[in-house]
Amino acid sequence: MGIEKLRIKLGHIELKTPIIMASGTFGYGLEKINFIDYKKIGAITTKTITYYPWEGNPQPRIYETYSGMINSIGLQNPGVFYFIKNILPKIRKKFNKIFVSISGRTENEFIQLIKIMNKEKIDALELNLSCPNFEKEQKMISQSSDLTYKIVKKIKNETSIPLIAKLSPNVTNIKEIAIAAEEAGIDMISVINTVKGLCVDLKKMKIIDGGLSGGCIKPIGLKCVYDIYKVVKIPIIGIGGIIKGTDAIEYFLVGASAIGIGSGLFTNSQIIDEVIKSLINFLNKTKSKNLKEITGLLNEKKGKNR
Amino acid sequence: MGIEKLRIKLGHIELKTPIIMASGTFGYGLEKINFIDYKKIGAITTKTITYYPWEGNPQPRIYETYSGMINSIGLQNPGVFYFIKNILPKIRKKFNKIFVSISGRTENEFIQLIKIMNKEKIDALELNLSCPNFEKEQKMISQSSDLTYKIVKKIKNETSIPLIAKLSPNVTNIKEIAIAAEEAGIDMISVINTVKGLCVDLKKMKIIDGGLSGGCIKPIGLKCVYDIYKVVKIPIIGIGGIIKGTDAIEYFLVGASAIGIGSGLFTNSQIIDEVIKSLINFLNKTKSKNLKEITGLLNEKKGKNR
Amino acid sequence: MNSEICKILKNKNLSDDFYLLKIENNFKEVFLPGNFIHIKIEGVFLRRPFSVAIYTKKFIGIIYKKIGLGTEILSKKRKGESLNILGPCGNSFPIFENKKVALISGGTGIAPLIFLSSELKKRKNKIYFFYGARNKKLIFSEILPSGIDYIFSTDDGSFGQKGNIFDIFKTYKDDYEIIYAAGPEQLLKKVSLYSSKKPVYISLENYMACGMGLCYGCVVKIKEEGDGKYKRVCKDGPIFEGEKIIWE
Amino acid sequence: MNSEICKILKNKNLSDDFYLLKIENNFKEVFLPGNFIHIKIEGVFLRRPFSVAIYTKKFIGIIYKKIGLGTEILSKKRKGESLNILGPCGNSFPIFENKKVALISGGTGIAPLIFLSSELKKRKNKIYFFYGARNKKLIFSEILPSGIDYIFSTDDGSFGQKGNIFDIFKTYKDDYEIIYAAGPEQLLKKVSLYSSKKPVYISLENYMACGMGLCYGCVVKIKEEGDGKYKRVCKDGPIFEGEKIIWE
Ligand SMILES: Cc1cc2nc3c(=O)[nH]c(=O)nc-3n(C[C@H](O)[C@H](O)[C@H](O)COP(=O)(O)OP(=O)(O)OC[C@H]3O[C@@H](n4cnc5c(N)ncnc54)[C@H](O)[C@@H]3O)c2cc1C
Ligand SMILES: Cc1cc2nc3c(=O)[nH]c(=O)nc-3n(C[C@H](O)[C@H](O)[C@H](O)COP(=O)(O)OP(=O)(O)OC[C@H]3O[C@@H](n4cnc5c(N)ncnc54)[C@H](O)[C@@H]3O)c2cc1C
Ligand SMILES: Cc1cc2nc3c(=O)[nH]c(=O)nc-3n(C[C@H](O)[C@H](O)[C@H](O)COP(=O)(O)O)c2cc1C
Ligand SMILES: Cc1cc2nc3c(=O)[nH]c(=O)nc-3n(C[C@H](O)[C@H](O)[C@H](O)COP(=O)(O)O)c2cc1C
Ligand code: FES
Ligand code: FES
Repeated sequence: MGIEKLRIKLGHIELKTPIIMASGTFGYGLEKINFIDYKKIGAITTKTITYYPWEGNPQPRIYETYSGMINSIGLQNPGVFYFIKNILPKIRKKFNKIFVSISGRTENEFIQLIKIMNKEKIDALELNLSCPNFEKEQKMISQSSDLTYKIVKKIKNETSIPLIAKLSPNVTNIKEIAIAAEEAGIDMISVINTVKGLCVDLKKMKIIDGGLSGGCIKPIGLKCVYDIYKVVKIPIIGIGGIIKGTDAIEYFLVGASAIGIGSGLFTNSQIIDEVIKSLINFLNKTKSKNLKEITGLLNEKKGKNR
Repeated sequence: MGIEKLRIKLGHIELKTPIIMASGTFGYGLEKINFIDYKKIGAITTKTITYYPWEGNPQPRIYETYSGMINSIGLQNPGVFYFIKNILPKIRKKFNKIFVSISGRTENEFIQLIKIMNKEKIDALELNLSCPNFEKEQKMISQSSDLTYKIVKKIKNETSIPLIAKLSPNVTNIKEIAIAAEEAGIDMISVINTVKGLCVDLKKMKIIDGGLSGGCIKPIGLKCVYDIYKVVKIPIIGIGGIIKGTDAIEYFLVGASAIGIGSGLFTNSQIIDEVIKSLINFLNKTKSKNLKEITGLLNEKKGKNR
Repeated sequence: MNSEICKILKNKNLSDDFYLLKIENNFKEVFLPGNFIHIKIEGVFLRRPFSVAIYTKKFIGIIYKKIGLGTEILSKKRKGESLNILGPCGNSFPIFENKKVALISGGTGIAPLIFLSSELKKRKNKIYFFYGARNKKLIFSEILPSGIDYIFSTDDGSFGQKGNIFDIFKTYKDDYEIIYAAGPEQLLKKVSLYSSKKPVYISLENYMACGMGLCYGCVVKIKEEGDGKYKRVCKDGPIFEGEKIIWE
Repeated sequence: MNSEICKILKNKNLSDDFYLLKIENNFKEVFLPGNFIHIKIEGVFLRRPFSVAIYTKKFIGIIYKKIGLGTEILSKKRKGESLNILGPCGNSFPIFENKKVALISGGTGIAPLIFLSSELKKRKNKIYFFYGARNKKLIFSEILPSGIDYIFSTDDGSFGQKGNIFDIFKTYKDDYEIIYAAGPEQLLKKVSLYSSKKPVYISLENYMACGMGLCYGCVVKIKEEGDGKYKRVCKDGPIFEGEKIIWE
């Protein structure tokens, strides 16, 4: 089939395929879904885990938009202790590679989480730096290059687990944030988290203020990967609006080393198979040996040593 | 018909309808389009005019996305002198209210433009503050609250024509920018300009790096209007992804006093009629006397004195 | 749960804005009353959930109401076209034997209760089916199982008794051992708050994104220790015990 | 230009991925050869432009090739369904009388040249119609006007001469007074650069957004004083004099 061509390395992590299930859109991967071929999934990213259990936001939590959706789930999760005891062992049985997404409202919460996770065998920690009101700041960590640098640096000192910084697109200059994360020692970047958006439910006369995802945000995700690729050396996981097989190719061409599937699975149950097929076809058509060869192909930076 | 209910006032400017044709998506309004009822248009905003003639960007300039499009037209225009001599008189014959969009690469260019426009009878000047590399900065004016304040203030001192600041959504915190513009004396705000986005044309193996518009960005536009409404007193013109009649209602409910139609006209030739119809229906259904009554209805700020 | 491409066998207007859609049953899995299917309709982003109303080895039938863009596009699909469908989704109604039960449906709530009633009948339950609709045209007698006692009500009195089905239900002697209800949230809330002495099972209809228990978008607050807990309607539901719901 | 809802009268596969679409002509405006229509296809955001191939008071016909999502959706539309259409769009081919003219078409370029040839015929021009296609199946002889000299070529030699239509054209004695061409950009470029002694009119196919001259998305660079100037293909074109184009 050629699927072996799709093996990739993200730093020292070897993945059988470049498909990573994005945080929050695949739960903990434990639902019984017969139409998914789990062998085709390179890694799962868990729903974001916090130190304390979080209840999440009240209804309404979702609303449809043109080619996408808004969600305001909030970080509903049972807390790290429950997660480690009752959920993580089950994930291990089902997935080859596990990325655990974590978030904290304070630096201290992050450090506590890291210390706990240090004792677990997992493949990477994804830092969800898009928690709205970090400490007393009226912004997310990833909305400030100083905060990003500071938090990543602190965490890096506490752990040897590979770290991924998940960035928000809601910034004036995403390059600055990516550079700050890289300088602080992050191992990988994943972009994008959802885009700030709002919907009006005219029937119920309610607003849903949350994060936009789905096909509609693909051009925003591609632009972020494209910009970040120019300024960092570490691998980029491209996420946002991959709803068809060929969408994944586009992310590689502008600079991604792997891709994340989020709400694409909600609208297209065949998305994983389609991505695998499209990537293999593209490699064959362009006579490329592996995905690394096409990463950044349409980015002016390609060619310069990485 | 009830269309007289749709009269609005933007500061001192009275418009017969709240529909404003957005800059760059209606040219100079001079094409012969029989299916548009020009009486239903409240005002036209011209394609952005610069001091010198601008050639615009090379092809490819447009590409379709999920529920939207990317454009990288650049500010192709014949320059202000040609505009005033050959185009403005024709626009006057066709439109009741004329908003002229202007932009400059330097403060000086802006001031020169204002001085020239001061001699013309127009209803408002829209400052397109989304020109990419302003002076030596690597950003747009509207990506910095300092720059926004400074430029708006300078311009305000030079003219008595009502001023609109057209803001970019590509910022960490749109509220700061809106506040800066208001403090500097701007009369109105229009949001949003296009969202930074990128497309890959897999057939031609080319990228199109530009601005995203269309239905896909509606939640982003609504969110910006919603946020800005909370912090300013001046009227907001809501723009972004209005492709159906009911989309316009949503903008009013979160805080807009008028709305702009951009690429919606490309996909839906009936959009102007639909907006008029939807607004009248909504006013009737909710027993509202005019649009002012529904502006901000779903925004917590509504009720507080404006 | 699986994802199958199913041919449309029938898509007919029942009356007003109500439709009956029959699709090939290509699923290996068995469906139970209360389960729903999650339909991909090209032209809208998210799938649309519909309760299974009729279920045989050969086909699956749903009854849907045209209320927005998705159902409008669906209503234009013709026999022979195909749909991508996820199913079976969600949990199912608990079913007992030899009981006296009441079924209360309003509007599209009729759909899951038709499937339920035919299963209840097989288990020798004595069924009182309270069926409320706007008017006579929305009483779809041709698809109702036989051998069941129906009590009809319409808003305009054009068929059965005039009035709201819950009000009618209350005028009957209440010696049912179990109550099942489906339909508008207001109806479900009233039925749930009505009696705490006997079990009430209701079918909830929250907005859904994944429909597979992955996203936590469709949750409802359920009574538990503390403030209660959000449960997923698509996975832990859509069938819940009425008294456990924390109504907003 | 107007916007009309037009019923589909016919939408048939001609062969391979080529289709003929006939719609009611509900336009008050008159269409000229070279004009295009801008079709709204539900499911894609932007309209799709197609040259008018056949034009009568009753109907308008286009010939289209299925190449992507838009044309795929279009190909599934059936007789009786309706489409929202803008037209007439763009300028038209200049038409003279009593001339000896060559028409050169490759691929879908056949469409505008069919309409053009029937008008040229009325004005008593002597027409040499060079018609290139991939293979025999893509020579749609049933819709070609009669009374015109055709020179066919196919890539595989299955009909007419074997080879590229432009190469075939060059082997003929060139005493045409005017040349018209439509089809792939490479063909148009070659024809345009071929001769500067006689007028060459070509039909360009740039990506379009508005199709009404509003957005400046579809521009092509035209020779003028200085560096040249961007002109709108949808409004100032799609027909241009070949020698004026600055090819990229
Ligand atoms: C478990 C379950 C079973 C259902 N069974 C039936 C049934 O048997 N028959 C029937 O007619 N309807 C049923 N519904 C409701 C049905 O899913 C909605 O009417 C339908 O999704 C509306 O789609 P639309 O595009 O036409 O409406 P729109 O209002 O345009 O849809 C906009 C968005 O709102 C959501 N939405 C709107 N109304 C509802 C609703 N009442 N419940 C959930 N989501 C909604 C849509 O999914 C979509 O995301 C059921 C819903 C659920 C959750
Ligand atoms: C003035 C004019 C006349 C045309 N006449 C014909 C005709 O008679 N017959 C015919 O088959 N085709 C014609 N075309 C090309 C036709 O418009 C495209 O093939 C069609 O838009 C492709 O749509 P799609 O969704 O199937 O392809 P996709 O590739 O999926 O479309 C993606 C985007 O690219 C654009 N696009 C893709 N290819 C072209 C192209 N070659 N030209 C312009 N835009 C393109 C689409 O409009 C869309 O915005 C004409 C184009 C123009 C500009
Ligand atoms: C319902 C939902 C829940 C999400 N939850 C999380 C989360 O807990 N942590 C996180 O980092 N991202 C979360 N995301 C963001 C996704 O991981 C992804 O970055 C985003 O949806 C864009 O990708 P998409 O367009 O493919 O969905 C969530 C997205 C959705 C739609
Ligand atoms: C083709 C095109 C050209 C545009 N040109 C300008 C411009 O010259 N000046 C400006 O301020 N905005 C310009 N815009 C932005 C629009 O005015 C509008 O803010 C944006 O498209 C969002 O609205 P929409 O989604 O309704 O199109 C342009 C948009 C498009 C699509
Ligand atoms: S809809 Fe995703 S968990 Fe229920
Ligand atoms: S497509 Fe808009 S100007 Fe031609």
